[in-house]
Amino acid sequence: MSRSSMWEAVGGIVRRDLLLAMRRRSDAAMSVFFLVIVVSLFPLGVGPEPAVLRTIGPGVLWVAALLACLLSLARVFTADYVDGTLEQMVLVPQPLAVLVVGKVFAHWVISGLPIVLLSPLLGLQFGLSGESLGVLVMSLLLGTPTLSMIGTIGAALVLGVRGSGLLVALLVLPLYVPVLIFGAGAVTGSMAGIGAEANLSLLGACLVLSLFLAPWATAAALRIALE
Amino acid sequence: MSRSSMWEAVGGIVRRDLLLAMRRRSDAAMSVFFLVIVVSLFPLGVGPEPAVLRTIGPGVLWVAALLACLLSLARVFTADYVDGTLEQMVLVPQPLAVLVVGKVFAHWVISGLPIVLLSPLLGLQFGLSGESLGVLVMSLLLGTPTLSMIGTIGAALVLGVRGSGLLVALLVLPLYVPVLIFGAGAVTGSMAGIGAEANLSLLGACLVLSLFLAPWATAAALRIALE
Amino acid sequence: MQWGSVSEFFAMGGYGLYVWTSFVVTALCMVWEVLALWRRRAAARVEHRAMLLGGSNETAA
Amino acid sequence: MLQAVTLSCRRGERRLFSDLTIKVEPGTLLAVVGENGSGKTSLLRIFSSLLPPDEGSILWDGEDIHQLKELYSGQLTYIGHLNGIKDDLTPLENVMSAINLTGEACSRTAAQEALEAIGLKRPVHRLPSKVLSQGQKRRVALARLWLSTRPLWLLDEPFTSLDAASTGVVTQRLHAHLQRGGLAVIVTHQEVDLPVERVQRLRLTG
Amino acid sequence: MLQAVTLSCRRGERRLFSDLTIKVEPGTLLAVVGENGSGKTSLLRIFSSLLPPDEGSILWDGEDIHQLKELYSGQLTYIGHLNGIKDDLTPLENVMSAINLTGEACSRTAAQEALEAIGLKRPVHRLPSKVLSQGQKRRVALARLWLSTRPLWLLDEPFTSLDAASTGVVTQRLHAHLQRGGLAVIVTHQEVDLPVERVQRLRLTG
Amino acid sequence: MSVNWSKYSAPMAFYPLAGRLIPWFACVAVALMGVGLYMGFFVAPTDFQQGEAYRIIFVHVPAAWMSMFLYVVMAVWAGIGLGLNARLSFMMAQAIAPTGAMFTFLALLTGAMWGKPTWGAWWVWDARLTSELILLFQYAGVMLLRTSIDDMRRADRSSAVFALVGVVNVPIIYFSVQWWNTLHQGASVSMSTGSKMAATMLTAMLLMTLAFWLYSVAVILSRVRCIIVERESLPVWEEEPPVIQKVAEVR
Ligand code: HEM
Ligand SMILES: Nc1ncnc2c1ncn2[C@@H]1O[C@H](COP(=O)(O)OP(=O)(O)OP(=O)(O)O)[C@@H](O)[C@H]1O
Ligand SMILES: Nc1ncnc2c1ncn2[C@@H]1O[C@H](COP(=O)(O)OP(=O)(O)OP(=O)(O)O)[C@@H](O)[C@H]1O
Ligand SMILES: [Mg+2]
Ligand SMILES: [Mg+2]
Repeated sequence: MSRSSMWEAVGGIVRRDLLLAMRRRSDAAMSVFFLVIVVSLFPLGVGPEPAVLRTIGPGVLWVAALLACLLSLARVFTADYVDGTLEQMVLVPQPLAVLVVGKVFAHWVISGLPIVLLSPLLGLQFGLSGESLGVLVMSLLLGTPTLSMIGTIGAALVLGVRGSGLLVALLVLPLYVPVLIFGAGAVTGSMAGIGAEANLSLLGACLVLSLFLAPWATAAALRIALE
Repeated sequence: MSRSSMWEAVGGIVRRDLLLAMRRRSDAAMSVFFLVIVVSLFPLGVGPEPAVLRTIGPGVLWVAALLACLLSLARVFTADYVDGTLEQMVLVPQPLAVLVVGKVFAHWVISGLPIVLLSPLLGLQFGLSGESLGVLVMSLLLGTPTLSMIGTIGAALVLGVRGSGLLVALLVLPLYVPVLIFGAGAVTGSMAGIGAEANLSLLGACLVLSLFLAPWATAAALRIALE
Repeated sequence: MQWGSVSEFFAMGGYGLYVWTSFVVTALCMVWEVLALWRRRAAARVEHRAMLLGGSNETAA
Repeated sequence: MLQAVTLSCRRGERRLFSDLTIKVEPGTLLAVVGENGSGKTSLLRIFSSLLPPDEGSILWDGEDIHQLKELYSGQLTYIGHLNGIKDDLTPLENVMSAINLTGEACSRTAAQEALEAIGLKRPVHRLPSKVLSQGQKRRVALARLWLSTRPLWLLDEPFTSLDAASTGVVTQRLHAHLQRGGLAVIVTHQEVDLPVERVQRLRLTG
Repeated sequence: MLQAVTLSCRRGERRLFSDLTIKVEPGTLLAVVGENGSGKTSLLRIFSSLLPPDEGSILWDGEDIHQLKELYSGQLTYIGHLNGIKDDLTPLENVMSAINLTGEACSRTAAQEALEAIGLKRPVHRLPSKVLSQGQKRRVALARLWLSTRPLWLLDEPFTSLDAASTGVVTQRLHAHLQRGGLAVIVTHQEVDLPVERVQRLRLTG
Repeated sequence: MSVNWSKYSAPMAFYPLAGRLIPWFACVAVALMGVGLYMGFFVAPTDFQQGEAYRIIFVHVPAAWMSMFLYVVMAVWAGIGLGLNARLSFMMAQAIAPTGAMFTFLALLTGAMWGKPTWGAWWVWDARLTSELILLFQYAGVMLLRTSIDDMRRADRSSAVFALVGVVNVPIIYFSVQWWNTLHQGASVSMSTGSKMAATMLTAMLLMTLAFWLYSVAVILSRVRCIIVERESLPVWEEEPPVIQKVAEVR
């Protein structure tokens, strides 16, 4: 179990998942699509008043991003579980938690990163200004990996359980709340001129915390699921 | 292929799906919980001001209901496809479209109806008044079956046209948008005193249309998926 | 003691509805929980009797 | 009587078989053999009408099944690679709902008897199917054969992951079906232990 | 050397086996047989450390695998009921990523040779695995055996849906593995065509 | 040490012990509740700001506190269960969840009852309120995850993992008031008067809290007994205590 073979394994997993995503480009596009639909729906439902839109903008963007993450979560482990790849993953001579990080990273690249990259455009639609846009991107950049990390715990817990799509939402959304509050808070703060540093650093803390804790929880959940 | 044996088959499918849901009594609870959580996320992101919340309330409620439908619909056929039940369904001596209606109906009872029933409570939380609450329930009652019907086309297409899932998304999500606009529009209209009849009857038209067209499209998509 | 009469007590200074709903629902929840537990216990025992009569006593081994 | 007329089938760029003409008489069984990927499953799915052939047609009692549509579906029992059972339902519920699905009624006792016939004991009838072993799941799928009154059986590798005893039981059931004048097409890698006059072998050479 | 010491396993309310003690020496194969649902797969999963036993323990070269953890995983190749291949990847990519996953490198040619060894021809290497036939998918999973240098092989019904030729090929590969001093535990309903002195049979009676 | 531990953690050894403890907790709980209610309604004075509506505090605050406290306790049991692989711990965690959820619900309901007269709204989207709602979802998550999984062993462990992960949220719930502008008045409502009257209020509230705590212990213990009966396939006990001893020894 040398260090290099560990990287080999993690690299292997990341590469494979990205390859699979390329095979199914549509899946990756789904989360972005979803984001756009949800976000552009609000002006339609709420009415075109710019003041209202600007007020709700950060919140709506963040909630939409969070839901997009959630939707894509269902895919993280289910396919692997059904076709038996997960068994093989658990039986690999590297610590499972490390492989999980690789998987989460791939997942984030596929479904989180596009959201981050797209967000300024959507922010513009809600009339966010230059600086707030920066904060929005920054908050999403810190927040979406946290969402992925937390989400995989839920995804692992519900493997093989019926109605897992909704169950995973029920499990994960409460844990998402702090991230949402800090994330939306950062943008609102910067719009109100209060400054976003406090919220952003809290987001960073969440990221670090989840990076250290979530993989272990996920690994434990995976092992339990396969028993 | 007598008429009675057709009812037998449809009844069989409805019964089986409801039974499956009862096995997981939590399923019905789940879509309700999901709705409540998603609805609570928006105030967290947007902030607690009652005036703003009342404005966005109908939109939020409708988006949440749609998401709950969407999440649970993604799986209507997947399980059947993977475990081979779908093959059996297609080989039944009754018209497939009729069976599809049975399946959608069961699905709606499990996940759509609870949402409709719960919506007044959530409306109250957003400060909607008595009459608007009625319109909200009415719009959901007309809208959620439509969402289910349309959603099944997408669900069936996803089984077959794996590679071009992007196309599926492009196809189904725009079909959802009118339902949303009419639905949220009905509630906003009644809040603004404009009246909701126009929007509600448009919703009804959508329902009738989808009831006539969707099952055939779904049946065709299912056959293609199994070839 | 600040209550002049029983009706005053129940009126709770005009807030009777809120106060008593709170207390009564709390009490009901607790009573319901206890009753539910009672029933559950009875059911569990019945099942066990049945199992014992059925003679599946493998745990003794 | 089941007939395949100048059937041909292409998957992707490969021609799996072409100009296949064969006849299955009542009371006989067609055993399709051949190596992996030679097109046995594809042929069976064409027989079942799930897969349309590229050329040729299937006739049932002289009529094209493409015309017969649901009428033909009412004549057959198909059990594929996949078991078609729900993990969350018990074996009993699975059998009953599979039969109900075809528009027939199925009593609880009938389902129980079918399950027992294929060697699943009573306690197992009550477990959720997902905890069953591979072979037990296959048996649940095959239990439908004991409730089927359809004349045509299409079975894809029915003996997969069955133990020797169950294989014997299923073979007996097949025999009874043939004796009653039924037809069957099965795909298999094993020998089928049936009287030779009842069995017709078709080897696909891919 | 692989040892099971006073192993017992309960699933739900059933005791599948108890007090099972057995030893597998290098160069030999343990064939686990028994009827459906007798606990063969469960036993294999206990051997693989996927399933913790209710009592008893598994020793690898005298050490408890519960202690060895990842070190033990590095010793084994496990192929279960499920193939563990991705429908959207080609057989070639599947084999390569399966090997990469274990932390080893795998060249394209090595993977190709493995696939050819088990009888999958070049054109098939490029198809997405989902269009393969049941037996071809199983072969893709088994191709890993040609790339495995691990001493312990755990195979659950490896011959399922394989044709006779492939069954022979896999058996030969098993033989070579044993001759190099490897160990294997396999679950099967068929006879294994290996020299008797190499094979130890364990019958589970459920 | 491991021997001792496993002996006391054996569900059937715990069963009779729990049976002996329940009546005590139940009786004291009822007694304290009586005293607390008496003090709350007859000794504690009327609040000069809110009038009599404030008396909801005597159920609201104990319920709210129990809801958070029980979650932490549940998580601790879950953690012990995962760490030591002790069945009894999982059973305790399972037994706590419904009661915790009930108190969360009660806190929400009584809060709403209090909110209407004081804030003029049943519900506002305030940090404290929202986070209490989220706590309810966490309880629901734990329970639904458990019922969604058939295999008992997996159900135990999966819901334990989730309960443990969720405990991160409890401090966040507690401190969210500081991160977010809030309507919920915290301590300012009741005790700021700082006089003798506040002291009787405080006493009544604490008595009620203690009573709720004892009630929870009693209910949870008896639920755990049900769970033991349901899950351990053992003969019924307490009628003939010697049998228990025997079985315990054999194990
Ligand atoms: C649905 C609505 C409500 C919910 C979910 C809720 C929730 C909570 C929670 C979780 C606590 C315990 C937290 C702590 O001790 O810091 C608490 C305490 C308290 N609540 Fe509420 N509450 C609600 C409404 C109200 C209302 C309307 C009032 C009064 C106007 C109120 C007054 C208090 C007071 C005085 C405390 C004790 C605070 C302390 O001493 O620290 N609550 N509530
Ligand atoms: N889209 C495609 N492109 C290329 N080849 C395809 C495609 N779809 C199917 N095939 C090939 O068609 C064959 C399908 O065979 P089928 O499943 O009928 O085999 P089989 O005889 O049942 O084999 P087995 O014994 O393994 O079950 C396979 O060889 C597969 O590679
Ligand atoms: N939760 C459970 N409750 C009751 N029984 C269970 C549970 N989980 C598994 N079982 C039983 O345990 C056995 C599992 O057997 P296993 O999968 O090891 O069988 P096997 O010998 O591999 O059979 P096959 O030859 O069919 O693959 C089955 O009989 C199954 O019914
Ligand atoms: Mg085949
Ligand atoms: Mg098995």
